[in-house]
Amino acid sequence: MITPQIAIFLVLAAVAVAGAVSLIVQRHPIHSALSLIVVMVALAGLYLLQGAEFVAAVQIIVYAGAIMVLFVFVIMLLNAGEEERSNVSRMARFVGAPLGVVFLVEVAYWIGRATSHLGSAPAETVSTRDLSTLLFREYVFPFELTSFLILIALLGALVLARREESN
Amino acid sequence: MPAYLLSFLTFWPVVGTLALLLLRDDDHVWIRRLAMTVAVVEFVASLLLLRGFDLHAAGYQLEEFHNWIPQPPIHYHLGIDGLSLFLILLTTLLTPISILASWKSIDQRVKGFFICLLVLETGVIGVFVSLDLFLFFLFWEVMLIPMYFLIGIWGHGRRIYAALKFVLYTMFGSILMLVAILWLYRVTAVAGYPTFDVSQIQALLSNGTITLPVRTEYLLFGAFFLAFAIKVPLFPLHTWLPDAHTEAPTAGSVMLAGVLLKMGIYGMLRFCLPLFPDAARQFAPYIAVLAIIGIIYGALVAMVQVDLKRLVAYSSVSHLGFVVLGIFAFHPISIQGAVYQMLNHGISTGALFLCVGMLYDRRHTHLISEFGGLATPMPVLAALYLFSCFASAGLPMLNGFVGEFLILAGTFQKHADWASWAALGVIFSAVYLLWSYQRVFFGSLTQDKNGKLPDLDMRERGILFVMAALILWMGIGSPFFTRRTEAYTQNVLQLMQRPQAYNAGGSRTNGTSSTDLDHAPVTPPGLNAAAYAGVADPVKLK
Amino acid sequence: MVPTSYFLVLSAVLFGLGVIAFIFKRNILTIFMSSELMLNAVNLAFVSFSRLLGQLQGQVFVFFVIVVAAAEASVGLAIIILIHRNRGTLDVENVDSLKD
Amino acid sequence: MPVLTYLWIIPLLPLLGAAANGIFGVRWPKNVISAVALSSTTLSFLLALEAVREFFTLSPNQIPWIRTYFTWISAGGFQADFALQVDQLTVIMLLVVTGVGWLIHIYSTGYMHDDPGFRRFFSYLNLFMFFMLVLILAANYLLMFVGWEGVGLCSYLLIGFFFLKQSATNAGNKAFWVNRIGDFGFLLGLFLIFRTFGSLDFSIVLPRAAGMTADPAGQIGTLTTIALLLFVGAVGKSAQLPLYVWLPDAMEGPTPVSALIHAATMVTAGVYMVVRSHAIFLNAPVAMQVVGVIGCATALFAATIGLVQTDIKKVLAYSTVSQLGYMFLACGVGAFGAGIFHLMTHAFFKGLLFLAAGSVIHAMGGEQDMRKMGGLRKKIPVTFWTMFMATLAIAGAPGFSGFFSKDEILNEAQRVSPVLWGLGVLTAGLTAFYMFRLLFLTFFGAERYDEHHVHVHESPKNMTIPLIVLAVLSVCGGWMAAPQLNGGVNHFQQFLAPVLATGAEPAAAAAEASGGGAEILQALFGAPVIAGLLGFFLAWWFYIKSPEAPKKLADSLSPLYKLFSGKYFIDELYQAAIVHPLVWISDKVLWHAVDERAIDGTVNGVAFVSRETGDRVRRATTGNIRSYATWIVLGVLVFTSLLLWMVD
Amino acid sequence: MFPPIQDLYRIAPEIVLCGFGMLVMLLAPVVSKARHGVLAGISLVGAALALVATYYPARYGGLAYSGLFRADAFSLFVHWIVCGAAFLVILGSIGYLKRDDLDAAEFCALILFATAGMGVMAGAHELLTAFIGLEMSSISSYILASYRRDAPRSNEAAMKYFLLGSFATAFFLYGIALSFGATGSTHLDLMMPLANDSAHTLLKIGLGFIFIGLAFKVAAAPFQLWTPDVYEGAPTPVTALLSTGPKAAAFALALRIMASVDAAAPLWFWALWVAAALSMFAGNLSAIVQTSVKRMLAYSSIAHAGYILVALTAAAATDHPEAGIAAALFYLVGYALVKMGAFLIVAQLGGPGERHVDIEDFTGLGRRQPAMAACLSLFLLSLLGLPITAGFLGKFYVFNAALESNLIWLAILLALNSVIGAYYYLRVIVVMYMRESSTEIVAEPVPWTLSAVLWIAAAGTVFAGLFPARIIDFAAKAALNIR
Repeated sequence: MITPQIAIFLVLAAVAVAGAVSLIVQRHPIHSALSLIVVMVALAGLYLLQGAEFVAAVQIIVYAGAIMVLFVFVIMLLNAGEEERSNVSRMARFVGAPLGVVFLVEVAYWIGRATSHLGSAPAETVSTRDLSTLLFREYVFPFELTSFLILIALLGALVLARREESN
Repeated sequence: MPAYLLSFLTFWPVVGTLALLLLRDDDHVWIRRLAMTVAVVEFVASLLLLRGFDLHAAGYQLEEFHNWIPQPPIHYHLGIDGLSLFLILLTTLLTPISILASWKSIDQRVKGFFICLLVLETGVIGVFVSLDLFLFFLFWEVMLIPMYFLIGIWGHGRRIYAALKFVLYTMFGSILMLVAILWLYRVTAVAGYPTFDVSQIQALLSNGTITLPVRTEYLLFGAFFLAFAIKVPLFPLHTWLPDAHTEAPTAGSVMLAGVLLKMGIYGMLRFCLPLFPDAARQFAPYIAVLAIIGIIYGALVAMVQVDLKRLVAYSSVSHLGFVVLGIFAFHPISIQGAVYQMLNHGISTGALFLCVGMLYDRRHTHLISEFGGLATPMPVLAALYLFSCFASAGLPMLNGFVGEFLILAGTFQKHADWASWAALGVIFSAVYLLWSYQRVFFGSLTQDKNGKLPDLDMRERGILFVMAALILWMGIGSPFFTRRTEAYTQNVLQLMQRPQAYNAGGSRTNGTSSTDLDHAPVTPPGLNAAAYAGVADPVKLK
Repeated sequence: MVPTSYFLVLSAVLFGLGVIAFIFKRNILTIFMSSELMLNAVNLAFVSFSRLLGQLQGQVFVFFVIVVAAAEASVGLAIIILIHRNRGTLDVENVDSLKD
Repeated sequence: MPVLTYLWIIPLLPLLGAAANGIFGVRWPKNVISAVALSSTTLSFLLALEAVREFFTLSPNQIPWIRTYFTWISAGGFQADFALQVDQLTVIMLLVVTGVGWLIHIYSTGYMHDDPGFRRFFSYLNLFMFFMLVLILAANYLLMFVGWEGVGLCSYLLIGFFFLKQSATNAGNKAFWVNRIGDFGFLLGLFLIFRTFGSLDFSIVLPRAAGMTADPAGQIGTLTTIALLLFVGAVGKSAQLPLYVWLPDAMEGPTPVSALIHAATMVTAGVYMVVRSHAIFLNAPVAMQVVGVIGCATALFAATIGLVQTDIKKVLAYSTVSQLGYMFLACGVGAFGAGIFHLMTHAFFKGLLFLAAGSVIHAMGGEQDMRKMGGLRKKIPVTFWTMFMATLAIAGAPGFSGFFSKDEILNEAQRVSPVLWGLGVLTAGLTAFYMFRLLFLTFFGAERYDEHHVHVHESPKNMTIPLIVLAVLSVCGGWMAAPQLNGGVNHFQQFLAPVLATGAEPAAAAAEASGGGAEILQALFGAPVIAGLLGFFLAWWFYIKSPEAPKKLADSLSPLYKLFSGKYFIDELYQAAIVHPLVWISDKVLWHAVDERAIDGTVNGVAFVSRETGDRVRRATTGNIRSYATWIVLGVLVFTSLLLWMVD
Repeated sequence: MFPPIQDLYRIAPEIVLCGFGMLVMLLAPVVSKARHGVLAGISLVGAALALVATYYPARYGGLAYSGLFRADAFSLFVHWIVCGAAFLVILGSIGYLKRDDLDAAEFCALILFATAGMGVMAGAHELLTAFIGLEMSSISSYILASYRRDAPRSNEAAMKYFLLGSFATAFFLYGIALSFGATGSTHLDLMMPLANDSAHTLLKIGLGFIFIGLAFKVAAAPFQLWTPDVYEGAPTPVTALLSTGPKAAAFALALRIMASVDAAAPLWFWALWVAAALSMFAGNLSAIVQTSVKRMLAYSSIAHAGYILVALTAAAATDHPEAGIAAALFYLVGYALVKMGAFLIVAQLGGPGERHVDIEDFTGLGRRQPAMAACLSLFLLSLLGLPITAGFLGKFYVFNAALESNLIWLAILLALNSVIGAYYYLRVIVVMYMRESSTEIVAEPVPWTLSAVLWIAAAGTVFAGLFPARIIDFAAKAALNIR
């Protein structure tokens, strides 16, 4: 029986999958990037559907907003052109891609089979307060670590992307 | 008797190398002198062993025992018996001889050469005095490296190939031996007496505290034996030997033939027989066949060699076939003979290699066809070479005969057919030695440059006279040696008796005192935990 | 309500598509996007499990994953820029001088 | 009993002589060297005489006189001592060896005088004396084997004495190798003796062997096996069929060597050994038959070859083989005493023949081909006459030493087998023929050498005196064993009787027979004599009366002649059937195919395969991350499948 | 319920590392480029202080931050390895950085951050924390790998490492998600499958994916393909770090999961077995045919990962994994010392721009630079597993563990591989000592810092090879303490 939620889910899922497939089949990186953004937005919808409002927001703001913008920016910066279709790596083409499909089917099958009877969980909206408590109490250690992670990323970008002074 | 004589003997050469390191690289004279001094001191010190050796004691003597690594329990346990006594003396004797033989022929990287030689001596002596399996293995492997360098750096033509072959062959065997050593350790650990100590393991086996299931014993025996058989070398594992010998410098060949090959025999006698007597008995016929093939095959192939050193190398295959045969006849006479023949081979083949080396020093070739008629310019070398040839061919009153005779006589008592086949080697040894001798020394000079070759100088004469004197002494005064190995022989045969012989069907004795590691299926725990938990025993960790 | 397994299967499918994309694409940037897609799929799984189990941790994890993804993106894009600067190409097929 | 107590002095003296000359004699002048060598042998001979004198003072229960000096080998229940023993048999051998040896040493000082290897020669010769003495004095089989191998060594050294000559060194090698084949049997025999009797001492083994029940006729039991194995050794050392091939070649050595080693002493060691072991042989009927047949066959076989040889030493060599055959024939028929007796007389006359031949060669300046001699009778009279005596002795002229020994053997043989006897007689005729052929060709007829180049001269005193001494012995050496001369008593047999007591029945029977049917014996004596006369006349006919006859005969009997002169092509046969295949197999099959291809090929193949595999494996690292990712996915699939499907 | 002060003690080494990392980072713009050596010195002090700071977690062992982190003997042991590695790499690369004109400050800071990440991995007791630690070390490594900005090969290595790293990370993360779903927790000690039918399957897939992520990090076959490329392309001191620290940390994490999560060991057993066997063969066989020493060493590190995996398999095969864990830890110590030393020697001998890293370039090294050649020989012999080196004892313990768990065949495969390995290690020694060089390569002076590192590594190798008692005792203690 298709409830509205399921209908919404199906639509969003279809969009997400379509976006992912589009990522694959698009030849220009900018199109791929846009496809990915579509997926992300669809996913944000799905988060909302599960009551994870805060995560959905972060998904849109940080992921789709910041990270993907960075991507697009780089694509533009590098003036990346269309991908060639000829596959030099026959390994990837004739073995890798089919294997990927097999992998997809297998994982989806097993996960589907294992969880098919779980049923659905109640959609209770998570309070951002609880979330932040968890984040800053129990997970304060990894949280602090992420700050160093970002520091490292900063440092990396600094080290790698800067031009030599002599040049 | 100094309390730490064995330790001293083992590590004194290394101390010597440290002193060598202090010398300048190009100070060849003093490097040689110092190395020689170290080796001579070592030899003199090793003579003390004779004084402190008790002829009649059955077990190990001059033992040293210290804790070394607590987990797993590894001890610094040294000791000698009749078997190792003379092997040590042989080593300490051949080292100064080798140094003397390399006095002039080594003029490149002199320091490194003598360091390698001395480290080699340490390794070899360590092998002979170690009574802890771990320690034994350690020295066994340590010895490889200096030999590798000796062949690889100071060798001839295809030296690199030969050196690599030598190491890889040996490693192949020894690494499996390491697995077997640990396996044996596991067996003792499961029984509640974890130890690597040879004498302890022997005791555990002898009093039945641990029994090895048939299959386990076979596998363990196989792993040990393979390592030793490669070292000996037993046909068909011998092909590293001709290459190694041919390419090695004289000193390397002397040490290789003189003592390194003996390590294989030593291992068989020290480990294969007392620890795995049933497997040894079971496989003895096959091993004997290989040994006999080796005897005849080695001799025949030696006969047609065109390279003098290769010829001597193949003759080693033949001679050591006798030794292996003697061991696996399990007769007190043949084992005595085998022990004695090891020493003989070290001396007589060593002498042959020295002679060949002296030829090489003059002509820089080993090819028989390059020589001919050398008896005219070099009568002294010709005489001493012939003497060594006859020693090697087992002429009575020279050393080779005593060993061969005892081996064959002892073997014959139990296996007349083995001895009969093996005795064919007596014929062939005369053939290849005398034929090659004829081609090298007899006849008129075939090449002009051979005519002006100088005969031996005093150093070379001294070396060969020492060897000749030993050959003669060992040929006439053999009881001096055999009296000291008698107790060992009795002991090893004694150890081969087990109190309770289990049935040959290999039924597994129950309880934890036995583990058949091979039968236990490799099963992850938790899934088949019940079947699994019974076998594994935790390491006792602090 | 939507059964959790739907979400999980979707997450698996998206992850699989990410894998396929990773193998299939030639442009370094797109390949990198594929791995971002995989991370997104994981996030979906986290959120779904979080709801299923009634535990908030899952959402916290999503948080961390996003941060990590951001960090990776900045470093990764820097590397990609370097590659482009030194080789003038973004095609992985041409970036294979290290091999055998 | 100073000498008997310190018996070791007798062999040691020559050893010291050898060592002194060998090690220190480099700068010594020749007279010092010869003095050292001679004095050691002379002393040794004198001491041997003294030992014999002392021996006669021993009471019978002191015989055998055994002295143990030190333990040579002792291991795991096996013990072999350096122990010497003297009994009647030893005494005879001792006298023969030291005596003949001494004479030949003297002779050699003259013969080898101009040779650059003078020192080496005497060193070897002394060494030989040492080993030979050890061989005969040994009180156990192992020490005997020492001497046995030792004389083989000296034989090798002396045959190859002229080492610049390829043929000489070849001959030396051949001698040693063939002897080794014999020694192989000997060694196995020793092992079996030890296994059977638990010892190698004569004093233990032989009485026990005598006390054992004999192997039934026609069966090969332990004793027979022992006997046969020992006989293999004897065959090698004493140059019997089929291992005789080395002895003719051994003539490459200097002639005194041929006389001492390859005629008088060493080659008879096989006989000595068989006689020494007679207790074993007597209980091994099959072995006895084998010994007899081989001996007889060898005697005839070698004689036929001797008929057509042209090299003076080769004739003598084949003659030696033939005579040794006689000795084994004697042993085979149980007449061990006769065998030893013939050994002794043979030592005299064959030693003499060789020395005389040496003298001839010396006179001819090294020429050995009889066809290039002739008419030397007048020029070297001493040599001629002594050689003539020896020829008469070997041909079995009545009254000469060879007559008695040979007739005794044939007599015994006749009692065992008429066939053996008949062949023996035939051999006697052939012997007479080829010996007189030699004599006639050398000393009679036309001078066929080039007088301008060869200055025939008589040898110096130190060579002729030994000739004369030996000639006397050749003539008289047999008288003591002649019952006809000693009132029916065979002193020689009587003397040996204690040693051979265990197997004395045939001998005793012979003595009985000689007492009983003298007439028949007379008739039997006749046959060999007649055969000898026939041989003599034939030789006279062919080589004095009508010198062209041999050629005609050779032409008319071409195949036979070729067979004889080609020595039955045995050497060629061995070469083709054994030597070449062995070398070929060793070289092509064992070395190149098995060692290099199969074994080393496997080893190197493993390395090659590892490298190739490595090369394949590393190609997975294409440098393309897409393929890497593919591998990862593959791994993921495999591992997850492993977990999902297998682990449960 | 703010975390207690002891929690800070328990992460003292990480605090020191991050603190010094930031300090160096901050000082970098201030200090003139010529004096960046000072910053390297400061970093060195940082690494050393981190080592010293392990006193605190040792003193105040236990769980920290609501069970996310655990200070115990095990994490202590791994900390020593990674901090020691960092110290030696920094010390050893000072000369390299100066020679190749690379910025020391950021380099050192990144190493310190990476090490902090590894430390987190070593002590992590919760999967997400471990993941963050993993990412810290990984991202630093990506940057370090491309530190030679102008060298295309360096970029390429970084690109490959980065892309495949993030690929594998995704698997790792997915594994965490699935495990989380199956158990309701990511705390290692709480990860029991929930009482529903789906949990088992999910846990299987989840742990499988986690395994894959870790196998990628330790360069186990068939996830090893990136290793040779990255190791070859990265600046050699970075390779030295990559082949030691992160590997040790990843192994530590794997061990921790195996020991703490009940379901992990049996599930992973076969995977470990296969991965061990494949890694040994893939590494050794490929190494045989290499012509570059650097790449050969890279392949060799795959093989060594295989050896360590044998120890892990042994640990997974039994209810008493102590022997296997202790063996792995001991092996890691010996391996880290030796591999570090070998790579640093290659870095030095490669010369500016690392041009001379082919085996042929080492010809005659025994004469040109005897000390370097001797050190390298020692390291190679240790890798080969010859006695009196740490490598031998490491192998010995691994064998012992394998046999204790009845892994006869794996032990025999290990034995065979040791022989294969001998071939290519000895080949280097061959060219160094047994061939005469045809082309003369000018020997550069060896900076004293590098000499010091090599001395430490060599002495440590021999010391651990002769007197392993203390190390193995501590490893055994760590193994017991892991849970």
